[in-house]
Order: sequence, then C-alpha cells, then structure tokens
Amino acid sequence: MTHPYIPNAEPAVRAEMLAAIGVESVEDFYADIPAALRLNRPLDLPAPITSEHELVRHMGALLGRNTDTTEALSFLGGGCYPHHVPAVCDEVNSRGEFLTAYAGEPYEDHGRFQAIFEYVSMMAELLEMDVVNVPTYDGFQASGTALRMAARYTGRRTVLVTAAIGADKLSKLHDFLAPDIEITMIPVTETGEAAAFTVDDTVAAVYLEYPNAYGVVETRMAEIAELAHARGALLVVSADPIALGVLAPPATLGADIVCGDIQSLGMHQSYGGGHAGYIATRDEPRLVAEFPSRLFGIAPTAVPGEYGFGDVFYDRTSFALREEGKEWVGTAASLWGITAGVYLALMGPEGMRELGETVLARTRYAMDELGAVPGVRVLHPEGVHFREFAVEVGDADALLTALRAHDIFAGVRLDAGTLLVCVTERHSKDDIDTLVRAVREVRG
Amino acid sequence: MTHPYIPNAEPAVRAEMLAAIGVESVEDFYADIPAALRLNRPLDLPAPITSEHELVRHMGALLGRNTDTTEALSFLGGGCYPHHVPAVCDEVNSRGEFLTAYAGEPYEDHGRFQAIFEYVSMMAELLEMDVVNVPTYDGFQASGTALRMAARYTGRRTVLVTAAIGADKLSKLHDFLAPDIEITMIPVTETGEAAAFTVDDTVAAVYLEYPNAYGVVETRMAEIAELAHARGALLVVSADPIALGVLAPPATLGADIVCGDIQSLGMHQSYGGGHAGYIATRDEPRLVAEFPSRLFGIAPTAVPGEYGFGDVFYDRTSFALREEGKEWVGTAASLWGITAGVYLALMGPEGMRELGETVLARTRYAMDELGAVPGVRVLHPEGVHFREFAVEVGDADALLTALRAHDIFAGVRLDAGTLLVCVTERHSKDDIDTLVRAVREVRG
Amino acid sequence: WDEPIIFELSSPGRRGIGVPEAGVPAVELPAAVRRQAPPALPEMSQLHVLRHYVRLSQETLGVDVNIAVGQGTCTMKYSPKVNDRFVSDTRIAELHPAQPEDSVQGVLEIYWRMERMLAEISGLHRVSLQPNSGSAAIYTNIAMIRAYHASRGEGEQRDQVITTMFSHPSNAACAKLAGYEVITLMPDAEGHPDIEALRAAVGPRTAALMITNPEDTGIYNPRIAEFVELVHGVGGLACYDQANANGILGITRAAEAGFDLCHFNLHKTFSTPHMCGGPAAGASGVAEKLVPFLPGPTVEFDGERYFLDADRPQSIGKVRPYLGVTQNVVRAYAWIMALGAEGLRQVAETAVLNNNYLQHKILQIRGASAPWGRRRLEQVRYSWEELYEETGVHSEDIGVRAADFGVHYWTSHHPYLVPEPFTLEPTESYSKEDLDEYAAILAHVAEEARTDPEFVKGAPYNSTVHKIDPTCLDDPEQWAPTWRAYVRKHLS
Amino acid sequence: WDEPIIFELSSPGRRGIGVPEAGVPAVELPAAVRRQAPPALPEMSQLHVLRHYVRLSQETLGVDVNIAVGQGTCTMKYSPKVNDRFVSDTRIAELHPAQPEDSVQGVLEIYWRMERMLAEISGLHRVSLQPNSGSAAIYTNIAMIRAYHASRGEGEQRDQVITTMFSHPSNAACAKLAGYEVITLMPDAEGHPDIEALRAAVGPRTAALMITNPEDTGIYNPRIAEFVELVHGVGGLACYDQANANGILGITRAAEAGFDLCHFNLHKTFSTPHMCGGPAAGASGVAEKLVPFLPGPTVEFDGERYFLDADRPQSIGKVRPYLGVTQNVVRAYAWIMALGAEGLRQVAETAVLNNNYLQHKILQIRGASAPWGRRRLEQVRYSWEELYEETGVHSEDIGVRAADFGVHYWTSHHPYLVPEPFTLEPTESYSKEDLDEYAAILAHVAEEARTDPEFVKGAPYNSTVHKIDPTCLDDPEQWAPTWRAYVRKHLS
Repeated sequence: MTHPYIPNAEPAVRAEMLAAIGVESVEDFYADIPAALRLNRPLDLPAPITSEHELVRHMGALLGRNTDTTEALSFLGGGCYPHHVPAVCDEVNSRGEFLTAYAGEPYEDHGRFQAIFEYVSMMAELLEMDVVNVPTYDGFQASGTALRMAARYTGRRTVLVTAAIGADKLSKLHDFLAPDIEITMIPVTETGEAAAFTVDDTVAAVYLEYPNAYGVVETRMAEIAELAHARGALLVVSADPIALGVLAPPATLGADIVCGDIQSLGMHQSYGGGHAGYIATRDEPRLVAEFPSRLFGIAPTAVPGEYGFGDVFYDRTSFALREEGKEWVGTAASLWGITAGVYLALMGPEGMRELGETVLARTRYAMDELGAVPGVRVLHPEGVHFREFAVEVGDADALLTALRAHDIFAGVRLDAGTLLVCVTERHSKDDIDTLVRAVREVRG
Repeated sequence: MTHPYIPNAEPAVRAEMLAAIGVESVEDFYADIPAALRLNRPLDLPAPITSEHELVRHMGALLGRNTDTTEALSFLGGGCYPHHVPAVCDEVNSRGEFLTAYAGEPYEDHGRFQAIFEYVSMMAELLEMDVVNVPTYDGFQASGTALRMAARYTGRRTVLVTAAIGADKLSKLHDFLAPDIEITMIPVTETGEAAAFTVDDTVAAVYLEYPNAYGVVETRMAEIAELAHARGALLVVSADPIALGVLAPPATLGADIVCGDIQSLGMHQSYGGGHAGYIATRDEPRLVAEFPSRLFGIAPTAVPGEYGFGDVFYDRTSFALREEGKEWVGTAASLWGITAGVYLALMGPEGMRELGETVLARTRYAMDELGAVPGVRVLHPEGVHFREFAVEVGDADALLTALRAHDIFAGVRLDAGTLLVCVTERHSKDDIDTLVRAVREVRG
Repeated sequence: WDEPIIFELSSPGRRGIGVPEAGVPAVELPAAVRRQAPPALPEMSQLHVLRHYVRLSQETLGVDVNIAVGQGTCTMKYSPKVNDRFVSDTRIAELHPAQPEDSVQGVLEIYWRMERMLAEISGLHRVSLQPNSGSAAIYTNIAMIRAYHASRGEGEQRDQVITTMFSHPSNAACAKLAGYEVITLMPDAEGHPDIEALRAAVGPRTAALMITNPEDTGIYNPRIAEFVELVHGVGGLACYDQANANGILGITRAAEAGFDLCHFNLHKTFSTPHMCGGPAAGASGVAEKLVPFLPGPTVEFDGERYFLDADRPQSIGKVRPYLGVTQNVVRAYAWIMALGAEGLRQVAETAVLNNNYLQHKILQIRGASAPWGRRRLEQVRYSWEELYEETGVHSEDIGVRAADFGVHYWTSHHPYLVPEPFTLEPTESYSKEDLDEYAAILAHVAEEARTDPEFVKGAPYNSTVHKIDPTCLDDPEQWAPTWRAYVRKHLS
Repeated sequence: WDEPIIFELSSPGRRGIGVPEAGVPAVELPAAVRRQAPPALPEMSQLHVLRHYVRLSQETLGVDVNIAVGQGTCTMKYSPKVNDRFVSDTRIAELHPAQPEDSVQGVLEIYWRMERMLAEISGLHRVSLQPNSGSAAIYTNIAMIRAYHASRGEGEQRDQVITTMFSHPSNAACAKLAGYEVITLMPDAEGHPDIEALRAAVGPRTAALMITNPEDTGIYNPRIAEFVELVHGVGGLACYDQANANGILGITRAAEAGFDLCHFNLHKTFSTPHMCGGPAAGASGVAEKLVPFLPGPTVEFDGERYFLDADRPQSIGKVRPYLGVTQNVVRAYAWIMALGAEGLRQVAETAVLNNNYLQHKILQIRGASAPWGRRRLEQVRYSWEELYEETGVHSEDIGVRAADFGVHYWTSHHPYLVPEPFTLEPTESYSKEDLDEYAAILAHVAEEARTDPEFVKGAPYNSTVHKIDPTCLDDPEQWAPTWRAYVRKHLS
C-alpha cells in the first residue's frame, strides 16, 4: 500500500519523477553522505500500525490508562489551572487553517496576523499597558525574559525575587539568568505577602507574583513599586490575567513590566501542554527595544481605511540579527494567544469580573470550610486569596493517598506536611463540600 | 446578563430598535394573537443553566450514565454498524461552514453543491449506475421510496419483499406503502437466501436485500432479475455500499433500482442518528422522473471550462409542484452524503476491496469459532456471509445478560432463541476470540 | 479556489487511509457475486482528500460565517458550539441503538426529558422524537390521523385533507402521498387563509386540517381557533405545522388553539445545525386521544429507570430506524436547558423584534414592498414587484447579486403567489448591526438595478463560479446527475 | 471578508458566555488591589465572536488548504487529523500534570516510548522532550554543555561556541545568551561551512560546535565527521541542530557522525501542526556522558510502572513547566507509530525526491538559480539574482505576488547571503501535481516580472488586503503594537 501520508511513494509516480530529473534512484541524491555515516540497517522501531482503526485502538488503550480530572475531582493547580474552556475556544483553535498555518507573510496569513494582533490588544486592555508581545513559550520563560529585559534596560545584574514562587519556576529562572544575573530572594511574611526588603543601586528589578505561589494577592505593590523606582530599579510582576477582572492591573500599581502565563484563558490542562507566556510594557522605545519576541502592529495599506499588519521593530530580534539580537526568537505559542483572545472576547469585561468574583468567593469558602476540619490548618488566612491557598495537613502523602481512593486529587504537595489547594469556577459548592467531607472522613 | 445567544436582548439595543420602528413594546407585534390563545404564565421548564461550564457538567452527568461501544465489546449490528470512522470524515463534517449551511443557492454554496455532487458521483461508480439522489433520510425511507417509484413506473400495486428483512424496516414499509400498495413476502430457505417464487403481471417489483437481514449474500440475483423482468416487474435491491468493494454491484446483476443506507460509510453509530438513504437508477428519463428527491447536476457557466451546479429536473418535486410532485422532499441527510463522499475518496477502490475482504474473512472466522461452541448453532452456515450471521443459542436473553457482565454486547436479539452477530474490520481476531471464550465460559 | 471535481485529482495507486488486514484465512467469493471491475473511485493521499473538502467548505456559506437572515422560513439561528461537543462525545457517538437499556440510561433520560419539555412548549400530551425532519413529522402526523380515523371506522369516509397555500408544500404533498385528496385554501384580502373557503370545504370527508401559523408570510392568523373549531365540528382533526414556531415560544401554544397534533423542527426553532440540508429532526406532538397511534417504541420512566415500550398495538410502527436523530435531540435538549422558560420567551420576542426592525429597514428601500400590511411575527415575504416593473430585474437576479456580498437570499417556494418574492427571517441570533448591514446590501443592489439593470442580471462577479446556464439540467439528453453520466454524455 | 478589528464589533452589555455564580458569600477586595475601571474588552454575543474568528481563519493559509512547499526550513507537512483526536480526548486534555503517577500511566508510557524511539532515530542515549520548541531545545543543549564543562572545571575556560551562517539563527543567539562568544563559519566555495575556518577557530576556549546538516541551503556537509573530530580534539562538544532531519531519517544519524547532542523539532520532521507559530515541541538528545545534565524530571520505567525521577543533582533543572508540550508528544508518537522504520525511510526518500524534482522544475525557469550546484537533500535556497538584474523585481515582490495564487513563499533569514533568495522545501506530503503547480506559479510570476515588472511590484491583487506600507512599524511615534496604542496615536 502506498502510505496515505506519502503520495509520491507510489512506485509509478516515483519512477516518473526520477526519470524527469534524470537519475536512476533516490540513492543518487544521497551521494554526499559518506558510507561511514550511513545507518546500514533499518531503524529499530515498533512495527508500524498502518490502519487508522488499529492506531486508534492502540492509542485508546494507552489513553485508557489515564484517569483525568473529569473523572476524578481535582483541586490541583500550582501553575496549571482547571478553568472552564469555552467550546468556541476549542472550535477556533481546531480550525485547520489556524492549526496548520505557520510563519506566513501578512498577505497569505492576514487572518493569523489580525487574530494575534487582537489577542495582544485585548491583553493590553486587561493589563492597561500599550505593548504586549506575540506569546512566548510559557510563564516561566516570560518571567525569565522580563527579568533579563529589566537587567538590560537598567544595565544592572541583581534581581530581587519573591520567595512566594514555585520551585520549578525558580529552577528555570536560575538556569536562564545564569551566568550573569544574580537572584536574591525576598522572604514571605505570615500573611503570605512579601516581607520588607531594601533595594540598592545594583538592583535591576524587584519581582513579585500576583497572585503568588500561595494564592495570596500582594496588597503592598504600589508601595514596593515606589521603593524600587526610588533606586532606579524596575518592578516586574508576573500576573495571572484571569484574576484581572477583579484585581487592579499591576501597571496601575506601578509595575514596569508585567508578565505571566495565559493557560488560564481558554487552554486545557493537557498534562502541562497548555502554557504560553506574555510580556507587557508601556510604549517606551527603550523598553520596547528589549523585547526578544515578535510584536505585531497595524500598518496602512494602499487602500485608505484598510488595516494591514506587520512586525514592529523587527531589527532587535535574532531572526534579523542572529547573536546580536535580543535573546532568541523562534516558534513559541501563537495558537494559545489566538485562543486567549477568543476567550477574552467571549468573556468581555463583565464575564471577567463575574468569574473573578466567583473564584474569590469560592476560594474563601473552601478555606473556611477546610480550616474548620480538625488537624487542618490554613496558611496565611488573613491574606487576600485568589484561587489557591496552602494548608498544613500533617502527613501530606498519607492524606493524598487516602483521598485518591475517593477519586479526589486533593492538592499539589508543597512539602511533607503542606498541600496547595486550588478552587476555580469549575468547582461548585458541592465539590468543595465533597472535599471537606472526604477530608473529615479520612482523618476521622 | 444578556444571553450569549440573543444579542438584541440587550435592553439598550432593544429600546433603540423599538424606537426606530416606532412602537412602544414587543407586545405590539403580537397584537394579532387573541388573548384567549395566550399562555398567561411562564412555561413550566427546568431552571436554565446559563453558564456554559455548568451546562457541560449537567450534560456530562447524563452522558456518564451511558456505556458506549468503545468501553464494552459490541457485536451489535442489525442495521446500524460499527465500522471505523476516519478522522478526516469527522473533520470535514464538523467544519462550521458545512455544519451550519442549509439550502443556499449554487453561488453562495458552490462548495456544498460540489461536495454532494461528488458524493453521488462516487456512489454511482460504486453502484455502476448513472443516477443517484441527494440523500434521503435513511435506508428505510430509501426502500419505501424505491418501491413506490417502481409502482409508479410500472403502474402496478404489488411488491414481493424478501422475508430476510428486519422487522422494523418491514414495519416502516407497511406504513409507508399503505394504503395503495400490497406487500407479499418471499420466504427464506435454509441457506438464508430467497426461496423460489413466481411473479405475475400485478407485480411492480421484487425486493431483495444485499446482504440480507441474516448477513447472507443472495447469489441468485441475476436469475431473479430475469424472472422479474420477464413479467415486466422491476428488481429493487437494498444494498449496503460498504460491501461493494468485493460484491458485484446489483446493477450488474440486473437490478433496476438500488437503494440502501450509507451509515456504514463514515457515520458513527450515534444511537441510531447516523443514517441516510440513497436511491440509484440508470439514466432513463421515465425512471428519473419518479425520484422525489433532489438530484444535483453539472451545468456550464459563463466561463468556459468552469463547472456550475444545479437541480436536475426540479419540476417533479413537491417544492415545485406541492401535492402534484413525487411524494415529498424536505431537509433530509445531506451532511451524511458529504461524509460518505469523503469516506469513499479516502478508501478508493483498493481500500474498499481490502475492507470487504477483511470483513468477509473475519465474519467467517467468527462463524466457525462460535459454531464450534457446544450448544451454539450457526444458521445458514452454507451461505456467503458478509458482516453478520444468526446463531441459535438457547435462551438468548440469558446469554446476553451473562455476557453483559463481561462487558460484551454479544448481538442483536432476533427472537427468544436467536442472536444476530456482527463482525466488522473493527473487530480484531482477539476480539472475536474474547467473545468465543466468554460464550464458552458462561455456557460452561 | 478553483477546485477540480474530485475524480480529476485521482492518481492510480494512491491511498487515503489504511484498512486492517484480516489476520484470519481469506474467504473466496463465488463468481456470481464477486465484483469484476474495481469501482472507479478517486485514488488520493489523505492530505489531498482533506484539502479538497476544506476548500469546498470555504466555498459554503454557513451560519458560522455569514449574516444568515436571507433564508426565510428556515429559521437560521446560531447553533451553539458547546452542544456539538456533547454529540461528538463517544458516549453519544459510539452508542449502538440496540444496546441493553442499562447501558443507555443517560441518552434515554435525554429523550424522556426532551419529550416533556416539548410537550410543555406545545401544550400537547406526548411527543415523538422519531421523525427525521419537519416533513417527516408531517407525514408521521398524517399517518396517525389516518390510523385514528381508521380505528373509528371512518378511514374510508374521510378522504380529504385541507391545507393552505402559505403552509409548507410538504403538508400538501404528504397528505396526497398518504392517500388523501388535498384542498388548498388561498389567502384572502388580508393575507389570511380564507375562512369562507374553509367553511365551504369542511364536511364528512374531512380527515384533517394541516396548517401553518404564522404562515410563510410571517402573518399570524388571528382566527386560528375558529379554523380548528370548524374542522372539529365535522369530526376532523386539526394539525399544526409549527416549523415556524420561533416567534411564539412561550407566547401561545398548539393546545390553546385547540389543535390535536403539531410538529416542530428541532433544526429550526431549537437550534440544531442545518448540516447542508440534514440530518434534521422533527417532533410530532399529539393530544391524549392520539397517543396510542404514536410511532414506537416510546421512552418511559418507572421512577427509577428509563426503558423502551414497544408494546403498542395501535402504533403506526416505525417511521425510521431506531429512536430518532439522537445528535439533534441532544443538541436541542442542551439548547433549551441553556435558556429555560424566560430565555425561550426572549428568543421569541427578539426574533419578532428583529424581524420587525428589518422590515422597517427593508420597506424604506424604494421598490420593496410587503403585501397585506405590516403585521408580521418572525418573518416576512416581501416583493420586488415595483422594482421589477421599473427595471426588469427579477427577484432572482437580486438574490444572485446579493451572493457577491457574502449573504444568502431566498425567493420563496413555488408558485410565486407573491410576485417577485423574497423571504427574510432574522431570528434572534443576529445583531442590529447585522440587520443594518443586510438591509444596506439590498438597498445597494436595488440602486444598482435602477442605474444598471444589466449589471445586476450579469451577477455573480464575486462568487466561486460565474453565471450558470441551467438549460441542460432539464434536458434528459444532457443532464448529468453524476460525474459518470457527465463523462458519458459530455466528455466521450 | 472585510473583517473589522474586534473592538469595532463591540456593543455595550452583550455577552459571549455565561459564568457560574459563586453560590457562596461574596468576598470584598481591599481598595488597594481592587480593579477600578473595567477592562475595555469587546462585548459581543457568542455567534459574533465565533463568526469573526472563523472569517479570520479563512484568511489564513494553513497546510490543510494550500500547497505549503513555499516555507523552506519549516518542513510543512501533513499533520494527520486522527492524531488531533487523541489530543482533544479528555484523557489527555483534562490531565493535570501534578496528578498521582498511577492516574497518568498512559501518558507517561507515551513519553517513555517516544523517548526510546527518538533515541533510536538519533542513535544517542537519552532524549528530553521538555523543550518547548527547536530553539528552546538549542538553548537546553547549550545549558547542558555549559553544565558539563562546569562539572569538569572548564566552565570559565571554554567561553566560545562555533556555529555556521547557514545554521538557524537561534544557534548563535542562544549561545550568546548563555554567555558564550559566538564564532560563525562562512560557507566555502562549495557551499559547505569552511573547514579551514573551523581549524583556525577551535582551541582550548571551544565549548561546542552548534551545526545544522544539511544546512538551510539543503546541502549536506560530507565532511561533518571531520568537523566533529576537530572539536572533540580540543575537548569541545558537538551539537547537531536536526531541525531539518526530514531528509535523512533512517539514512544517517547524529551518533554515526559522532555528535554528543542533537535536537529535533517535533513540529517539523515529526508532523505536529505548526499552530500559527506554536506551541511547538523540541527534543534534546544526548550521549551517555551528558545524561546527568538532562532537564528533570525524567520518565522512567521499572518494568511494571512508569514514574518520574526528579532526583537528579546535576540536572540543569526545569526548562519549562512540567514535562513538555504533551499534545505534540502524543501526536508525534502516533505519527511514528503509523509509519514505522520503513515508513520513516520512505518519508526521507520521498522528501528528497520531491525536493530534487521541484529543483529540476524551478531551475527550468529563466532567472532562477541555485548557488553551489545541484546537490540537495530536503530543501533548496534558490536565488532570483538574474531575474532581479534583468527586471528590478525583488524576491520579496515575487513572494507577495505568489500570495495572489494562494501559496506561501519565503525568502530566508537575514542576512541575505544568497542574493534575492527564496527557500522551498516540499517535504513528502505533496504530490507531483502539487509541485508542478507550484513551479508553474513561479514561472508565471517570473514571466510577469519580465513583461510588466511594475505589475508584480504592485501586488497583491487577490489578497484580503492591498500592499502594506510598513514604514510606521519602525517608527516609535507611529508604531501601534496594540489597538490601545493605535487608538492613542492615530485615532485620538
């Protein structure tokens, strides 16, 4: 059988093409590859599954060994969040045209340019900042790049980073900022917020998360911004945009660079495959010059009133300048940007506000209810929490295992005694009550 | 909240529109509906689920009470078949443009016209007949209409129908052919094929199924065609097109009208929602005149070489002639036609042949293996079987219930002692062995 | 795209998909039934099949891409994407209809709940979701009417069915097919079906009245209860074609006007997608006295579990395989659940508001008119009679030109009782801006017709193909209803 | 479509979707963090959001709709639709990455098996699927190189990375970012990177060679093993950029040429869709001595169950959240499983055949050339230098005109080392007929350039928009990277 994916593997066509070129066999094309470098045996791979049905069966058997979060009741968050994904988001991002397009120019891919331009524009409204990049890989990368941007902008080499940051993200920052940028941690107080700290003239940036790794909303951000600005440092804030229907945008509190992950805005959890990062700044040319990512902008065309699109300030990227460009740019996560745009357009200002209010209220409800269970202590109970909170439970592993038997994934393990519990608009009051009941039961 | 499905329910827009029209309220538009006919209370319906997430949860809970044929091992057929549905079929028929188009004209919906024209054209090749209709509802309707066409064509009022037909289909034929056409049954022999019968001058049509309700392929069709033709009757055959990669097209054996269901060609089982009917004839104007359905044809345009499309012989339909048209025409099952076209294009002649060979071989294997189980008797073992066969099992209900506990749907119950077992390319040898082992076990 | 016919894309030996090998001994077919020549299907790789159809889809104007107010009587509304997801879920898509009841409790519950909701919406007693479409539901209703009269020994006596000219053609056609003589009432000076004509028509031969209201004109017949009474008075049944129910949801029902039967189109009022012309889904509602005749089996609930009741001796039997077009039942169920009673009423009111607003805009276009005054519910059959008299441009020409602007436009069913007709039905799904744009397009084309009628007649200019010459489609020597016929007649 | 910017479609009060109400007591936010003004997001009904994006999708040229051979170096191939289904299955889509291992055995097995298959395809010891893309994999490789040398106490000494001009810009950029001085080898007279220049460059400061082969020109460097040896000779590591692996699958591997590291792009060679520019997925392969430095955690198998091993003290740590772009790992796994060893070799051979066939056709066009002879594997960087000299039409103009015919066309990365470049890569997915059509389009445009150069320069004529004036995009006073900025600078 001629493989369905390889039309010209059909022997007669293959022969016709070889004849047209005037060569004997495909082997002729490989003349440049020395014999010593040849793999003189077939690759040792599993036998192919050439019928689609058998492939579906094979994959179905593998997938059947997973238990997903529609089957179990999951309170897992910690960087990947179970928000509702509107069907229209999936519909748009599964359209073959978007799914299989790549790096075309503004004429063939006008729709792609516009959709991404609209995404950055909607993010700009949510963030109240004028410049937002075409998505980078994920929130980790966005934070790393935002800090590097601050270092380049200030010409300084130290960054102060909140300790209320996930361990994995911090690991990435360490690797990415090495060798030339030093990280100093800002401790966390009993309320879950950043403790007092000082800024000196070597500091490029103060970095906060909003909400932070404990789900706590930093309420002293404006103050911290002043502190940083007074010594010429920038305030860099990683913010989850899903919260900004109710939380003040960091820019209005003094943040200079805002960054984060947009997985919450319409991406499935997908075992960690739904991430994309954003970076936003004010429209200050010196700051814009530090973006490594592509920026799309509106441009006039030969027809008045028509909108064309193109790259803003292309000559700062590695595509244009190789190692003289800013960091590097490559294929990142555009489709998740388009999807997040669809999400924001569906939600509108009211939807974002309502969602924020629902999450705030249910998080607090879960904190109160879980906190009332004997032997469970909610951390930072005085803090403002959005979506997450940490609880001390004694033996975290034992509790997780016991609840797993109830088909509950109770939370992300922070350490031997602490869990991080996540509550979104997908968790109804009943779901929270189910968790609380189960915790009472297994601890009773 | 303004409902997401009703943009102009937004109060300000509504007021603006009313003002533009110059009326006080929407109530003014209803002035023609007398007070006595008004429903002066809200409809008594369940409270709305206005958030999409909660709707998804609600539906998920309902769907969760189903166990589908990817979870259980199903040998159910009997008119609705578990063939593999290529992903490209789903991809095409879920494209929003096709999914939400309707009855547009050839200019707005050129693609729809072409896709349906191509479907009928591919069916024509498979059937070796020149005229195929835009799909009617299902195979039941196709058989009913085909028989009515034969009656109108011959001006006669009796049809001879094989007894190897499903009970439900026969019920539909009785209702649909009443009051003016009489059905006489042709008995079935020990081989599962039609027994000898005579045709007289009142007979409009002889009707066979191919394969028939026992999965048996009628091998004397050419003979029967001669018998019918000799007395001026037509041979009408309901054929499952999935078999025609290996079975001779009925037209080549003398059939005048061929009809059937195309669910096998790329439609999911969907609890009986995947059906569509086809009717095919030779290109004889008197026969074509008897189609109630729409027929799409190629027409030239103002630009040489360009293909346009339109309705062939529209002035026979009820759209054109109301009660003077042939039967009726309305919205039927076009999207399943397009899907079947995609299926046939993917499969090609070789794919259809290979599929037929696989089904033939596995059906026979299942017959042999099941037949070897003590207490199980395969009916019509000498017949040529495609995809289905009947087995006597003693107490059918008891066996079904026992196998259900093994997550096996063993077959469609034909009567208290008989099951109809279906084997397609989706059933691997292992699946068949699993069934046989389970039957042995529960009967052991 | 200038996309060839699929056979032109074929190249020998290519394949679009692989098929499992048997893995067990092959079976040799007897020569009598063995296919001799392979079918001349296209041979293409998978990408090429996909690309062909994706391009064709882009040449098709679904609701998802256009302002679909131009196909009056079709109730083109938004079909929520989330509802499609339920249908593609394997727990619907991969259910076999003969599965044991314990394995299909969820889908049976949806059927059961949907039936109750439609019963409430119509006010009738029970509802069958088995019919494949609105027309199939009409036929189902006729079949039940026939069975009802037969059960009372009046089957032969009652051999006439009365309908109206602005009811869908299937009412007439199905009645005829079921063996009835058809009497069609014409509109009176008000645009209502003529009640005097009805008075003259009813009698002992009357089996039923099959009537739409509001009719395809969009006009509601305020004397509908009198129509029903007249028919009841002679022992006939009254059957309500509610294909156009969108404007009256929660406002008035079949029950209040006294109807014995009605039908809905789930693919119109209840939002299921139109799928290029089906699969659709119909629903037949009946008053208590007609319940025994419903198609079987019915879905029942004993308080604990849902089950199928096939033991219905007076039933007309099956009207299709299995229970119904399940996908559309699921979608329509989810749609109603997302709206509730208040939402349905907003649907109706907004559909009517949109229609009246659009009418207000259309009637400002010189040359456009709407016969019989402005009282309309959810749609309007308009006329370009004045424009035609002034310019010689037909309604059909205007429709073709409208295609250049990326919108649909439908004239009407034959016969053109309204001269140079066109029928618009905006439903609740479109915004004021959409309606303004649609009206502006028609105003623009009407202006073109006045300034350059030949230009309009030469349309389309912006479509995939140019003006079609349809003459060959009615000529048996030339028509080509398949590629096979085309090749034989035109290419060889 | 003449589709407005989405903000222009907004109307106050409209909504696209409903959100669950809290159902528990509300929480009052402190003023310090309470949002004051609602964000100026669009307010639209659901259909209108959908319609807007469906129209934009139709204005985007994916592989599914065009002959995508014009984006050289991108390996635009068919991404099988069936593989998308696995990814949208809730058993992938709704998995949280922190679930207990027993609940994710299936996905872990896919990661594990995929890693083994890529190890075999590269010949290297282990493979990390964590990197987000090819460029991210390059950075990951650099980070491992850095960690390796540091572990041996040579971190400070080895501060140079050598790459070549026809390797992807990310090799240079990532090395620089990681703190290295970058040395770039230029091509010699044959089109190969200059081995003499390499000899001059290597030394005790050499950390690594980062090299593509075949390079972006499509030319395979036959002395690649010597390159590797030279670098090894001075204690450096050799890292193979295999973004362009499509032509050599099963023919030759990183291991045979002696490389220590390599990377693949799953979204190129292994068929995952390009998604408008990601999410993509990269894979970093390493020889045994570099295994300790792989990003963590790794997926391991104890013969019974799959588990994550995070206890890797020398690991460079996380390069992204969680294990990788799971969707693309699943798709690529299914793609390889559908092809097997023989299929992959057919992929390679056919990609190379297609490229040479297309080259044969392109070089018949007057004005087109390919520097450095005809020896090419899977792509060719061509030149319109002759055509430009004759007509004054730039390669970029030709690309814009090609868009009128519904196809892509890409010049190359800066700098334009090949004058008036264009880069075509047909992969295995396209048919002979596709290649003929693409070549015919370019031949047609070249002819237009000769007969009417101004016409070509005025393109596009058939695109959504007309010729764009890009000057404002580089002017800080005028650039508008968001609608907000545009409104401020141009509309107020």
